[in-house]
Amino acid sequence: MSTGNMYSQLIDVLSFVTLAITFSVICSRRLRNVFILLSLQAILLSGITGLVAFVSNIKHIYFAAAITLFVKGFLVPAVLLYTLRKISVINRVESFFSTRLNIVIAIILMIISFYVTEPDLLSQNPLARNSLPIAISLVLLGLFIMISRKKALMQVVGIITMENGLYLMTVSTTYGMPLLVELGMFFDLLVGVIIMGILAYRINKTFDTINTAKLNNLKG
Amino acid sequence: MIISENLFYASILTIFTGGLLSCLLSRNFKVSTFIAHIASFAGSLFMLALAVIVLREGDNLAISLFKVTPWASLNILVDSISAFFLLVISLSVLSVSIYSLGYLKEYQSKKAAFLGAVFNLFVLAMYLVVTVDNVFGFLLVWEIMSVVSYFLVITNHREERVRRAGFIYIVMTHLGTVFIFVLFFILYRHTGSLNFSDFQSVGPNLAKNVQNVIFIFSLIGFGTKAGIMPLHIWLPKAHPVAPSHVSALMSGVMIKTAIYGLIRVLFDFLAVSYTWWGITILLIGTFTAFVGIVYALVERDLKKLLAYSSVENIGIILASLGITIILKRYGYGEYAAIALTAGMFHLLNHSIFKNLLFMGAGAVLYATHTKNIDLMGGLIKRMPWTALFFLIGAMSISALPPFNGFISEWLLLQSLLVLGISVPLTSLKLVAFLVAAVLAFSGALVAAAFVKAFGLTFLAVPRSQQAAEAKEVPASMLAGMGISACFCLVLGVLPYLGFKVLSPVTFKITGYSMSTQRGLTDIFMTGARTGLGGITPLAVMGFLVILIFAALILARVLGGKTKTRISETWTCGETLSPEMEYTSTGFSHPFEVVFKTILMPHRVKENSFIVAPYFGGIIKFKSNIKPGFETYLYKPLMDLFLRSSNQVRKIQSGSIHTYLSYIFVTLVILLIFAK
Amino acid sequence: MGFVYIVLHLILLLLLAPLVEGTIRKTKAFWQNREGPGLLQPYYNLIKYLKKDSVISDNASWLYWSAPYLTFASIAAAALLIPSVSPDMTISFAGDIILLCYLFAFARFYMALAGLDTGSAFGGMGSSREMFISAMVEPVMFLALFSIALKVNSTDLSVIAGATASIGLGLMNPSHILAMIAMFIVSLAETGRIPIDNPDTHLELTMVHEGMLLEYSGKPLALMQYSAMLKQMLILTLLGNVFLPWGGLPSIDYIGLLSGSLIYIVKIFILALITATVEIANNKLRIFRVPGLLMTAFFLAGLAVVVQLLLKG
Amino acid sequence: MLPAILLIIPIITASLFLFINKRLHSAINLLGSLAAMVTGLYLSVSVFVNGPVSFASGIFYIDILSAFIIVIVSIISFISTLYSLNYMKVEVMHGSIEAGKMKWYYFLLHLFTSTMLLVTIVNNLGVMWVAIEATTLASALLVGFYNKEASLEAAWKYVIICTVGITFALFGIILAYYSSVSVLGQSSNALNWVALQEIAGKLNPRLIKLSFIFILIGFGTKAGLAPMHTWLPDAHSQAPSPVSALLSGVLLNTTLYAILRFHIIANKSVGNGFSSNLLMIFGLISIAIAVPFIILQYDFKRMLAYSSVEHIGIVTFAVGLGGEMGLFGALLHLFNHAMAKSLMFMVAGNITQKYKTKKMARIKGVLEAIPYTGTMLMIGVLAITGMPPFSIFTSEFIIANAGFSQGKIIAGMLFLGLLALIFTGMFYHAAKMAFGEKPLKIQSGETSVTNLAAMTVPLAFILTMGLYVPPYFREVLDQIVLLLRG
Repeated sequence: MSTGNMYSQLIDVLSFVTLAITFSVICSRRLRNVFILLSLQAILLSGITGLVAFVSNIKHIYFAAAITLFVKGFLVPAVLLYTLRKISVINRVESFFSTRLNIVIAIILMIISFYVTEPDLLSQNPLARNSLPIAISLVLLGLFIMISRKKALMQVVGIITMENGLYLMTVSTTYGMPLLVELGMFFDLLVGVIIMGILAYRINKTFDTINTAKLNNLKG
Repeated sequence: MIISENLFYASILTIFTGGLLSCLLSRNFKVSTFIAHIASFAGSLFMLALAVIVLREGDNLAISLFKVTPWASLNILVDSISAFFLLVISLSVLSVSIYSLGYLKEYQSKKAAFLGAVFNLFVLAMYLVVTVDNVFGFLLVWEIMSVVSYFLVITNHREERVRRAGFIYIVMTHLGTVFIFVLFFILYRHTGSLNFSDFQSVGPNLAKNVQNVIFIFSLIGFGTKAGIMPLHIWLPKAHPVAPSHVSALMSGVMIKTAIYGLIRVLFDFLAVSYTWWGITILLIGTFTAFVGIVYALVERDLKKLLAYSSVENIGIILASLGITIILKRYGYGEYAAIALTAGMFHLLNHSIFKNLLFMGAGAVLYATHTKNIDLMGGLIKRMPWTALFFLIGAMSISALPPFNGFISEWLLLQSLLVLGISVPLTSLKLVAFLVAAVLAFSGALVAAAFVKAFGLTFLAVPRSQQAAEAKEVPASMLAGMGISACFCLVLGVLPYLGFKVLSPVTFKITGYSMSTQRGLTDIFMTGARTGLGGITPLAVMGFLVILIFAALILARVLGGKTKTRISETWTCGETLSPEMEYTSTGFSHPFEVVFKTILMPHRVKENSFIVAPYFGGIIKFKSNIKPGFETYLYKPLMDLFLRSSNQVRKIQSGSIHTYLSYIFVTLVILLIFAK
Repeated sequence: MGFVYIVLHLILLLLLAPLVEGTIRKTKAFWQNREGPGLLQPYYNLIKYLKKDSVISDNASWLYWSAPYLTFASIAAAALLIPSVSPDMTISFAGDIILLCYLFAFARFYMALAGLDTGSAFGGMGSSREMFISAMVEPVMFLALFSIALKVNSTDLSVIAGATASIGLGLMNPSHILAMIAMFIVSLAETGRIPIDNPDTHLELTMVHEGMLLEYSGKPLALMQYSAMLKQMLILTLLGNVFLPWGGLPSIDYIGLLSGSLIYIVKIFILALITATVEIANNKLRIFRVPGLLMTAFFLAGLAVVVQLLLKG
Repeated sequence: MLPAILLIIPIITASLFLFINKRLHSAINLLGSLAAMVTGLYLSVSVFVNGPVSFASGIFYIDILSAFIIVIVSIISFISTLYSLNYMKVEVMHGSIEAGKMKWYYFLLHLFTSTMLLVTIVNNLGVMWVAIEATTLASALLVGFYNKEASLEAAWKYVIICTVGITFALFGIILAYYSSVSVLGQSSNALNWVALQEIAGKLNPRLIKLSFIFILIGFGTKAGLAPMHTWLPDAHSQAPSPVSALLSGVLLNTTLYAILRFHIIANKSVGNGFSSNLLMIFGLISIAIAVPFIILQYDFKRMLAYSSVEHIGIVTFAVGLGGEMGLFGALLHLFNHAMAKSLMFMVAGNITQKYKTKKMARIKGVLEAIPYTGTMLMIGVLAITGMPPFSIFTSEFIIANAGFSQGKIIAGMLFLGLLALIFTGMFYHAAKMAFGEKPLKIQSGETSVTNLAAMTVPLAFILTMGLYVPPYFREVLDQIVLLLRG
């Protein structure tokens, strides 16, 4: 068993754990737990990143790992937890479906992800055999979270999960995107957050609520 | 070739410039309408000359006008079929343009100028529709014709009814056009060309199904425009609300362009390969003719009556096309030529007398400001010329000798007989005779309808103030009607002129023509002759005139000189008041009863008594005809469509979760299916 | 020479028409156990009317006074088309059975308009009913005539008459009989006889033809009535010469003409007797029952066509 | 240098608004957009004449297709800014917008323009993605500019749904990058579309297939393809009319441009008509979905928005059909739709300002109240529903013809039938608005001359292009078709 193979197996295992965390996010009933799980997932991702950096010996990936650890592992969950406490919503995940159905759908989605990538799409890349299906799973599950959960905060969780999927993908398959694109993406993320913030602020002012379920006046 | 090309350009340019000038000079409506209609008159003269040249010389005129993109160009080809239709249109436009000069005084405003401009555009579009030689050009001008006529229809757009009629019109015609699009594209697929010239006789090379699809689509597509039942519903709505000179052109010629299309596709392109096409068209035509006239008969609105009558006439034309196809399929080219002549001659005749009648209706409208027959009466004394012309129109459309309608009716019945005698299938023979009976029945109903239309409009005592105060219309309007009336008589007495014009067309399509000799005797003495019999209209006319004088002389000789005293009409001792006269409703009541399955009449009588049942008070009477096709065909379809649309609209629920789930589901489905 | 024969033919018809009417009236009177007016009474009536001054409604227009002449002319023109004594004594080049039908329609058209012209409700009613009944009659008439035309492959009346005459008794196949019955019903309707119309009354509920003529007097009335008689004569001739060929239509020579005329006149008067008898044996139908009767006739005529087609193979 | 200048002019103009006096707004606005348009047109023409331009070590790359889109962007942007002048003034007068916020409006408007231009001139698909996301962000605040409930809701949905969509697109781009890297190695031009197009044959077809699905869904969301179009009617109807014109007329086109670029690669790599079929299906669905919404619509601008969904569907369908005719038709349609739709939104702007409502049931007698706008309403509606002799008729004709000529009879029939139904719906509403008597309280008279001036530009294109496509224009399209077919 070569070392490369060992690393790749390690990455596989870690990726699966990432996926498992998202599953637990879907199962959780408390918002607080969800945020903690997100943090955990980010730490794992950062670990994977570090591993990839180690294996590929590309320096700037370490940097990415650090940033991920800091931003996604601590900052974002902290902000979310802060917001949760601040707007004092009831600490419950409200879903349109029952937990059982949620899990069933999630499993189906995972199966689909694996199904569509079979047989081994990324066979040339030893590091990322399973990361493609897992990344697709994460993206789909993230969107599923956005759809099935009523709370606005859970929509943010969904987006972050999708982001994590993308991140896993870039890191494990292509060692990140070209610098210019990365920078652009960060810039977009930043501006996007600002703009969403502005809009949320205005919506809160106009509607007296931030509950997205109430935003359904425009029909037909 | 050079002359005809120049004539073509001259005509197009004249009409177009006239319209443009009319728009520019819209401040002075008198000048601008004058320019517009003189231009259309002159342009039509050029077109008429062109048509005659092409028909006489047999030289096709081909012009390449312009090219938009590699697949979209506009070519002109005037062959005998086009030339015949050009002739039909130009004859109509000639009289209608003159008529419009006076008629537009109704619209004494800026509107009149635009009306003139749009009218010219409409005329132009019609000319181009029958001459364009490629798919893009045809669809282009075809749609322009629809749109422009829509704007003409809704001239009085302040009335809700008018807007509704216009809308139904444009929607129906547009939906019909879709079928035309499809059939041309299918032809393109199989020929690789968009030029009509390359479609010629392509039919036999196509698969059976393709041919049948093209046939069905052309029937639906052009049938909508022509107004075959049950696609006719726009026609009795749109034609009455349009200004009368426009209704005259729409009813008289625009719906004929659909016949042109049908002939092009069925005969020229497909070279009719199947007998069942002919049978289908024959049956649809007969049905259309019969039901159309039944509706016309009970109509109170003069223009609506005329519109329904147009439906009937389209049915007759279609029936003769059907006969042509059947006969041609069985190899009786000579007989097919008779049937085709019947149809085409009827087309020409109908365009003339329907113009005349609509112009007459317009004149009545101009003088009385009403279209309701029940509010007219006694106009023959107030508007003698209009009455005379309308009478001629009514007689022509009722197929009475010696007017032109009779000739085509005669030919039609003859061709049906020929069909009944010649084809080898007994069932088909039976159909022929049945159709003959139904068409004869319709013919009698037409006479009844026009006795009603003329009698109640022009005769007896005025039933309303407006009718009593009516005055004769301006000379230009009378001139327009007069021209058409003359055509009616001339073509009725000397139908050879019409056959002569038609012979290149029938020859092109069937390989035979009705009469090909020339000479004075032919013109005057050969009316029409088929294998079964013949008529000489000039002789009939002559005998009629002689016998009228004979009657005068006979009465004078036998009875001596007598005096005539004027007195009141006898009404059992009462004084005659308009209320006592027979109304339109009363006149058509027997028909309403007999055709109640078709018409579904609904009558309500409410008596309100003052003292007791024997002392009557006010009696209210309401009667209306249920529009069967709309109630039982269009409305349910429409409702179904709207209801399902409303269901579909629920997908836009406003919930962002739902929206995201659409994306989600789409993605998942794609991922699964694309594997 | 041909022209003279045609004029002779017309004069014969014109002369005989009132006599046929007189015969029918006389026969009816006989069946009704009445004395009745003399056979020549219609002639006296016509002459009397012609000599009288006429009164015209003040509402009437030129159409009103021109209608009798136009009606008469068109019926007389129709008379020129129907062979009476000999098939050659017509202007067959000018038209055929279709023209014949449309000449009748011409007359009807004007009569109906004239009925409307005075503004009287009776006239309107008459016109409406006339157009109504004639519309029902038209398809029957065409089918019946077409079944004959089908037999001889021509719509030309002289050809039809000649052919039927030469076939003689061989003509009497089922198709022909059916067509004849249909045509007889048509003739009742076209001539305004019971059970469809009552020529004898001015009663509001029953009149059709008379309703339209109600306002006429003097010369115009005479012409109108004369036209009606002539039309009746023509229809009977049609029945006699197209549907009943016995005796044949001889060629044009003096003996032929004489015998032909004799046979023709006998046939017409027999038909007149039958018409009168049928009329007396029936009741006037309600107007809305008329379509039923004519529908029956239509089926008969249709059947005639079917049988004819089958026979012809 | 020119591409950079083109990009920078709107940015500079935008930032100027943050500093300058209110009185100078109009002048700067006009000057800036005029300069941008002139540069854009000049640049495009030079590309048409001299061939592709590459700049800044291959990051910027303008070929004839980009140049074509730049033409559309710059013309419509100019029209929209011109129209904004008076339109926004009236909005301020009506009190819908605070006067102080006007500088933000212009700032965002020009910024928006620059992001759209950026999309068209970059070579790198990653950067293109960034630019497309930037267009969302720049326009989101414009959509919510009225700050009313409805517009905020629309903006929120716009941002969220488009962001989700665009995330998918990024995923697709990563996949493409991966497969490209495995051929080209780790190089910065592994995402350059020129490079990608060259090596398209060597890319892993299954990966590209997957990638195309994600990109189609992702950018399709942004382009307004059904069923991902749900945000579009909200956003396009709630934005101020000049912005709606930009959103519908241009923004959709630029995103579609991205899909088009990817389609070429996918088509080469996967082959088998995979991407073509997908595009055709999505195109038809988009057309179909617009039908009920247009027919049963109550809001004028929403109707126009759905019509945009329809037209994007048409272009997508045509691109999917491919072939010389299909692509030619698609490009022509892209241009024609941009013109017609921007005209329609400006018409809608005039009408809504006059009647102070977007509810079509309350709008009557436009022809009497504002005759010129009314005329343009009728022309616009006829044009946008594909009636001759206006430009869209020609392009739709070509597209339908392409469908039939490729034997896609059923698809072609569906296409024509659906278009006819849409015609029914739109014409019904338009005729109801245009005709009839105007309400008494409405005074007749046009809103302003600048509005009409802005409207005449697209009007001129609509009127002439139906019967006359200039030869050089045709040649440009031919060349693009050649480029697209590879």
